[in-house]
Amino acid sequence: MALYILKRLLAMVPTLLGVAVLIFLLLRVIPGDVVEARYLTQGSQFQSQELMDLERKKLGLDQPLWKQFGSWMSGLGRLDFGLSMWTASPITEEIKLRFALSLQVAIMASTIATLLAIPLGILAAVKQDSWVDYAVRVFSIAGLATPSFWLGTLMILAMLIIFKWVPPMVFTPLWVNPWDNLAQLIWPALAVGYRYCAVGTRMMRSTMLEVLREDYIRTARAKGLWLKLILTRHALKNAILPVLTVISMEFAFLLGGLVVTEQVFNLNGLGMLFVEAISHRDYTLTQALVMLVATFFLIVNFVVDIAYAWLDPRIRYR
Amino acid sequence: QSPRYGGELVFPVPSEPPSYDGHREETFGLIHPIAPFYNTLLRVDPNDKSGTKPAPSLAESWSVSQDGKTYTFQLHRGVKFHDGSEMTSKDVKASYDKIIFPPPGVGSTRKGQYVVVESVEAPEPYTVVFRLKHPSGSFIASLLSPYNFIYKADILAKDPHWYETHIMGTGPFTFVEHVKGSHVVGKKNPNYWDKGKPYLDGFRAVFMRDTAAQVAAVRGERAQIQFRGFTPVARNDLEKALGNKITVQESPWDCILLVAINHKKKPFDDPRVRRALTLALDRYEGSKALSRIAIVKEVAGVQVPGTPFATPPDELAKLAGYWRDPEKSRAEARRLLKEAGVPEGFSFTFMNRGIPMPYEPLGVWMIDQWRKVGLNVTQRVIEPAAYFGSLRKGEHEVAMDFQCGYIVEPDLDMYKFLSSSRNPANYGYYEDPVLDQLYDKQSQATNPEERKKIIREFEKRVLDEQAHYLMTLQWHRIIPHSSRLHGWTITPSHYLNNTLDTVWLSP
Amino acid sequence: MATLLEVRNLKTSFLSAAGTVRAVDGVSWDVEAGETVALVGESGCGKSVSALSIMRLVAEPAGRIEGGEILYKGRDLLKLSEEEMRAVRGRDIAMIFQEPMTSLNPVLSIGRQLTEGLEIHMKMNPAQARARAIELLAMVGIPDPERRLAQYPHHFSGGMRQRMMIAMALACNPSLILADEPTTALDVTIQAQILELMRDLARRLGVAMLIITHNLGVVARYADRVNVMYAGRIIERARAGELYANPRHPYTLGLLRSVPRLDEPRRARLDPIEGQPPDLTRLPPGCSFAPRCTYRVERCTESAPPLAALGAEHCSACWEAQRLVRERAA
Amino acid sequence: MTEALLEVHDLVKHFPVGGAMLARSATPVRAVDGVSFTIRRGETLGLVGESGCGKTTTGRCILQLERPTSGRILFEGLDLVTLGEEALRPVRRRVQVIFQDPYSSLNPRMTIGQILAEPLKVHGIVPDRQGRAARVRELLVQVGLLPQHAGRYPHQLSGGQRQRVGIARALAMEPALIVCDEPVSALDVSIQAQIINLLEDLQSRLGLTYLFIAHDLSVVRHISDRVAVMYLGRIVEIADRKTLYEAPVHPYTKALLSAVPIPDPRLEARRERTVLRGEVPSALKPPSGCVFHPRCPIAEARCAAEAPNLREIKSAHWGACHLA
Amino acid sequence: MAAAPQTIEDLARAEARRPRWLAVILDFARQRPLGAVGAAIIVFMALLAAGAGLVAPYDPLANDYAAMLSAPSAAHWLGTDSFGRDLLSRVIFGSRTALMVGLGASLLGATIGSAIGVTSAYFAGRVDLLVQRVMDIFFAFPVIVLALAVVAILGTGAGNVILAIATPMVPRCARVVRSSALAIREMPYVDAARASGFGHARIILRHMLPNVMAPILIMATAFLGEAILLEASLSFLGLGVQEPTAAWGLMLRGAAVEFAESAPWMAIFPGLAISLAVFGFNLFGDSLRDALDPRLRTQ
Ligand SMILES: Nc1ncnc2c1ncn2[C@@H]1O[C@H](COP(=O)(O)OP(=O)(O)OP(=O)(O)O)[C@@H](O)[C@H]1O
Ligand SMILES: Nc1ncnc2c1ncn2[C@@H]1O[C@H](COP(=O)(O)OP(=O)(O)OP(=O)(O)O)[C@@H](O)[C@H]1O
Ligand SMILES: [Mg+2]
Ligand SMILES: [Mg+2]
Repeated sequence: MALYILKRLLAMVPTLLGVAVLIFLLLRVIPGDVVEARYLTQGSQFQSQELMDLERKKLGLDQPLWKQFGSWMSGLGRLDFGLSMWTASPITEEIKLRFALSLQVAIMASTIATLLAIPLGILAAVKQDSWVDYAVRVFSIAGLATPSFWLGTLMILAMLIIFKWVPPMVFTPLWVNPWDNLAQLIWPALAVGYRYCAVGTRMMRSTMLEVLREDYIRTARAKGLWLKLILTRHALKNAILPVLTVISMEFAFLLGGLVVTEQVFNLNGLGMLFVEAISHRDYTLTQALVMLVATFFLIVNFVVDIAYAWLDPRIRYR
Repeated sequence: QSPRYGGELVFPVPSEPPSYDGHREETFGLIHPIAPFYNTLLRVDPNDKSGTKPAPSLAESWSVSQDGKTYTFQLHRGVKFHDGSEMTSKDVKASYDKIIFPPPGVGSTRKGQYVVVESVEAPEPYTVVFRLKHPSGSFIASLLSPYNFIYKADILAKDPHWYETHIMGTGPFTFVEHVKGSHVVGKKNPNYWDKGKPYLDGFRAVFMRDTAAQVAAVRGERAQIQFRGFTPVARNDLEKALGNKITVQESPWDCILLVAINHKKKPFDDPRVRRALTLALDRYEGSKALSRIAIVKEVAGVQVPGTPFATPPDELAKLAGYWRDPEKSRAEARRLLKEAGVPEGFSFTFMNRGIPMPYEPLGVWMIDQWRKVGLNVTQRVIEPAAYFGSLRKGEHEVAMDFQCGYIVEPDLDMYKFLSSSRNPANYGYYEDPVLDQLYDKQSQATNPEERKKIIREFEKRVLDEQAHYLMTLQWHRIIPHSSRLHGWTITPSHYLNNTLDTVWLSP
Repeated sequence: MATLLEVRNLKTSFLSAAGTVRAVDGVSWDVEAGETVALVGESGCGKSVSALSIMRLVAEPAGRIEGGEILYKGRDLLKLSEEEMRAVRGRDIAMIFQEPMTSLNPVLSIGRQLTEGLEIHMKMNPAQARARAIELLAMVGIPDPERRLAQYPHHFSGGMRQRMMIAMALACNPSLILADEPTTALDVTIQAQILELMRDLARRLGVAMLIITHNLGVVARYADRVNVMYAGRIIERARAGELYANPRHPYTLGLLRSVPRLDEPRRARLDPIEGQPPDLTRLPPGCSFAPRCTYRVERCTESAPPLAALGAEHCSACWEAQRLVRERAA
Repeated sequence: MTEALLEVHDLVKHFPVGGAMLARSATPVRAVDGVSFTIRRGETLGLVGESGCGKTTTGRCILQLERPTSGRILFEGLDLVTLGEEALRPVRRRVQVIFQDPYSSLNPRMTIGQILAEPLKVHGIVPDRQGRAARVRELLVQVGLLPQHAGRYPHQLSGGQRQRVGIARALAMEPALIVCDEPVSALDVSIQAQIINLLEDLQSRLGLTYLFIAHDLSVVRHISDRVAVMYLGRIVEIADRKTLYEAPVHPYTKALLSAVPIPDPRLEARRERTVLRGEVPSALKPPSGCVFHPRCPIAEARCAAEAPNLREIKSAHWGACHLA
Repeated sequence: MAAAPQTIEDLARAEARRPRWLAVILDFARQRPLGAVGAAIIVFMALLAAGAGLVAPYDPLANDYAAMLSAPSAAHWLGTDSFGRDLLSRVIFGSRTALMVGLGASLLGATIGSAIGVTSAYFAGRVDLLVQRVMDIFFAFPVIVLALAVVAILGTGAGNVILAIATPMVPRCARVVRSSALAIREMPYVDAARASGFGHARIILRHMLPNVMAPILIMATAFLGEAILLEASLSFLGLGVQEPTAAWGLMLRGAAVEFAESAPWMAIFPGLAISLAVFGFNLFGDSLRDALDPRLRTQ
């Protein structure tokens, strides 16, 4: 088992390396660089090519690509993300608070979603083709169909106009002031949680339907077990795995993909930071963010695999 | 009403400062949260709505020599940096040397603005002397720049980049913290040299990208003001929701979207076609309609309406595209197009920048206007950061351009239109020596009336005869703020008047 | 011997896109206590559905038991409530399924799957149930049963899984086991092991058994009585010896003839039943075997022959049964 | 003696287990572990053995659907193992296959006509369209279907009919050898005989050679001229039909034969059974020595230590048992 | 001979009775009412898009400053936007953009994705391993960065939006198709094709691809809905289709928040249009999956 874990962790390295190469090249293909973004965008009357060249040199952007990549990699090797090209401050510092925020939203949304999705999905599967099933399906498909930025906007407006309530302006970490923190994050968590829940419910329903048709469920019924026991002990454990996958994939996605929701709810999360970093052509920050999200994605994947092995003995010993 | 002490001013800032070095950056994102920590040599009078009146700051007074080439400044005594050391002429010299004569390897954004300066000297601890190469009518205006923070000489000597990542000034507030992605906090500087100020206990600049959230913050009274400006819609909503708890200050805004017509692309090399483009715009109707939904309002020439050198409306109305009769104007546009051999329904691409306000509404408006003279325009929107890079490549046909200043001053405002050999930011890519001559002539004109005349000539050539560039509508700055906020006056620039020393909050 | 289970005129059908499938079309049979009865017939003729109908496990909502009675010790199972029926399943009547690979839950341990029935039906506590589980595994010949309890189905080979299924079926001392093709999926040598085991256990414990298969050889060795099914109906029933010696239905006859046999000299050619088994959604009127039957007369295509007694414990559903007997004797 | 059409020498096929990049090092599944036999032109070789003993893998190696780990496969004197995909193409016409599962061996998206015409077209056997249609009709009739069936899709046919189409497809290529991998196991008892008769008819008419893989010993006896018995990747006994069924030498063959139930209760009641102990071992860790020894009723100490070779016990009767 | 005549007759009869396309549709509608509702929404939307020029009461691009921000009325059923453009007309014309981007992106994504998936499954071994690793990289790569990068490199506009949306779909499609194709590859008919000496291209195109159409179709439908949503999100962020084109996401941009109080209709109707369209595609796609996926078949 330990060997398996080690192997899996090692297998992440080439993928991460691929991600690194991809983002590195991609950024260089995008027109413009951080110097242009800094000096050409403010509508000022004076421009100085000399200054821009100087800045490029300072940032090492005049170096050949392989050298730039090499120094980035050697930094990464030492777990040193370097400095942001835009603000010149350490990237870890840039990311810290935003990561905490995004992570918390992702955790809250997935908690809400999971708690709702599993019972709803089971219910719909067990009552297939009844009105309950239809209601759950319409609810979940509507969740997939509602743009979260629209839903979020409606939520904000409802609070503003009906309750005259405005969310706190800045993100307060949970440990500083739980109340402010929750007051700010619960809404975005709900707005994305709905869609998320819809994804989970659908998956739960369809895998449950599949599992309920399996031979071993028939065996369990032939043994005279109670329906509840069949569902919880025999079916759920088998059906939960794919649900786990989509839930965790969605979770990994939420971490860096909440751009629109963050925009609507005025959250300074990783998603907005992505947009900012790219629009500033802040290569180092964008690269670090991509690596962070990719690593997180792979780790979530890995955790899911471990969970699979834990839930499914067929995979356990390998 | 006499000022009241105390209270924390909270204001959203739509973007976060890239670094803390004012000499290097050029964004309100730096001014709004960072300016309160510093002083400049001179500043624009905080009570002057036109934003053009010089006022003392670190310099108590100044004098100009007869030949207009030597400026001598007397510094305030007893000014202390936040670290307790005293600020002297040495620091002013070091700061301006960094701006004008940066050491090798250190860049300066504004070097180009001070080419006229020959040297900066500090003959005595409280005297600074600027020597110019030749007299300049706009030199004092250039010292009003809100970016020219006075740094400490010792620090600069050790590390010219230190101020990019640190804050240490003489300003009315001292730096407390900057949480990345969240906010900057400043607290009252008890040893501020301008006795009795500041009134506030501190301020909190909160970074909020989303306009709606900024409006909501003011509306929910979590913030008292946003210094950049809100849309007319937001103003109306706020007034409706908050009634007399909100005060609105408005001013023309020293920013404008221009349209660069690439002279290197056919048929835009033909002045008739360019004139048709400007004739097609009904600016007066546009002003009425767009001022309801966008941050633009006045119909303007090359100077912000209402400022000393601006062309009066009636005279402006004589320029092509400013005629009061839109039908006549459009008919002329069609005629010119036909004459130039541009077919009906001719289509071209209009390049716009991917920023919603006010680029998008102006784009929509212009495309609609051009449609009315039989031009079929598709809009190509480029991501903001790549935008000017692509303008510099000159691949566009017609493109939105942008200019914004911290002070209304013809030298600064009209630089944009100089031949591309003189101005790399000329995205029309034309050479017009006549125009360049006119520019230089007005710059050296000492008599304001004469200067006005030359500017008028310049304006007619650039906007009408040659239609090198066309101007859209002047931006319009709208600041609805809490009625509790006092001691702050709107100016045409969102870079100005942000030291916050005069601002106070009533209960 | 007392009749343990009596099925009377059972009808089960399925709704499908192509129409109504009459999977079981009015069959009657019975099992006596301790006896082994076989249900043979080819694929799709309704054997499994018959067994599932008895357990009331026909896949709903597509499948429906449309009529008939299933009397278990005199009680009509079709009239029981779902909860009452649940109590019967596994306790009184147990079932062994064809696919040992898929019929065990892959994520639950062998022990868990064995003990849960005991805990529910026999109200045993976990320790008792565990002891009984060990005993059961030993009984079906799984070595080292204690260690095996903690293992999972995928650790078991096909034969062991089927033994595990048998152990599960035997757990609550049922009086009847329905074994639906218990060995079809297994290897020849393992098949023999399992069948011998089942026979021994049934004898030893006095459990009645319904063996469902399409293998006539298996039936010959293990069944007391045989029901032959064709297209949802029973077309012949007899004691095993009698059936093989004197088949009284052309289908049974054809079946016996068409398979090559090791005990007989190799024939130059096999004697197949020509034609295809019928489509259950569109059964011809009359005898469903008629289109393939060499004894066919006009009457066969008009009305379906009833299952009529032809002698002691021998019934056949053929209008021409007598002629068949005569011609075979000739 | 007629010439050998196919010679298999020391065929070995190992499958790596795991599959992930890093897991390659584990011990492989030894699906086929040194199999040799010969099939003469026009004869049928039956291959029996229990599930997982490597019958299918042997067949697939002959068809070059799997590339053997080692060994030689001589078809008409040509070693297929050495040939590249291009060079194999003409050979593929001559070696065809019929699969066990009639449901999945036909492409559900093609009509029967298309399925049968495709090889004719690709290999240029019948270049023109009309000619192909005629040939398809001919093939259909040959396997006992009607020409109209050409327009049908596989799902519109019954299992037996589909298996006939499978046979027709093999015939379309005019092969010399057909590998029949359990061609009747999935069919109903009453249909099996139809297909077996058809295969026999075709063989006598077209001079085909069959490798007939099955686990049903009675069927194998019926159709084969010679029979090979496989156990765990190896051939344990090979002989002509009569000898093998009447005088088997290998204990495994004996056990297999005794395990086959006979549809006659009276006989069954009298019959002695050799019920083997234990389970079929896994090809991942085959037992030492004679792979059959853990289940063998007559095994001795020697059997666990030393693997017996396949030797000619009597003339043309080969067995792999120390004690035979 | 073997095939008795009555079987053939049977088949002939069965063929004669085979349901025609109308019957198939009715059948689907009867068995899957939700799917039918979805299909109806899609058809309605397609008709609107096709006949937009005929149905729309106004020119969707015509600014009318006299009618700026007017509330729904008889003249403008859904009201007007901040340029006085008729919202109903813009919503109707917006369906064109939505369908075009949706269809374009899902076709592109599904085509490339399935080509990669099937080929990778067919060749298996090293090729498959390599393709999988590359797909892993794309999976781990944040979607938003991909989309941002595509737009930043190529600029905005419908064509590039299609590309931006299709790009992240490719690896997802490839993964799903690959897993189905792996099963298909093990099918004896593929072996039969290989044994018949057919070329790789023929086997992939004729024998494997048609048999993974079901998952591809299901996925393409799901993608369609998702693409419409993504298009709206990108437009909302200013990275999508550009003014003055009528597009739903674009109509929400700014308007959703800025005018939500003074002119709520501007935000409500395009939002509803998006939801309804995506809802329709998902309903239909779901039912399609139920209908096509034999494992989920109820009857
Ligand atoms: N869930 C179902 N839906 C529709 N038809 C069904 C269903 N289950 C069984 N059938 C049909 O009922 C008929 C009888 O099926 P059954 O499973 O009883 O056959 P069987 O005799 O057990 O065959 P086998 O030997 O293949 O197991 C078949 O024609 C089958 O198609
Ligand atoms: N592609 C493969 N990868 C790994 N192992 C394989 C593969 N194909 C076959 N095997 C293994 O090789 C061994 C022989 O398999 P094969 O299919 O040849 O057996 P068989 O005799 O045909 O069995 P059956 O009677 O079940 O068809 C088995 O243990 C099987 O698990
Ligand atoms: Mg069955
Ligand atoms: Mg096989």
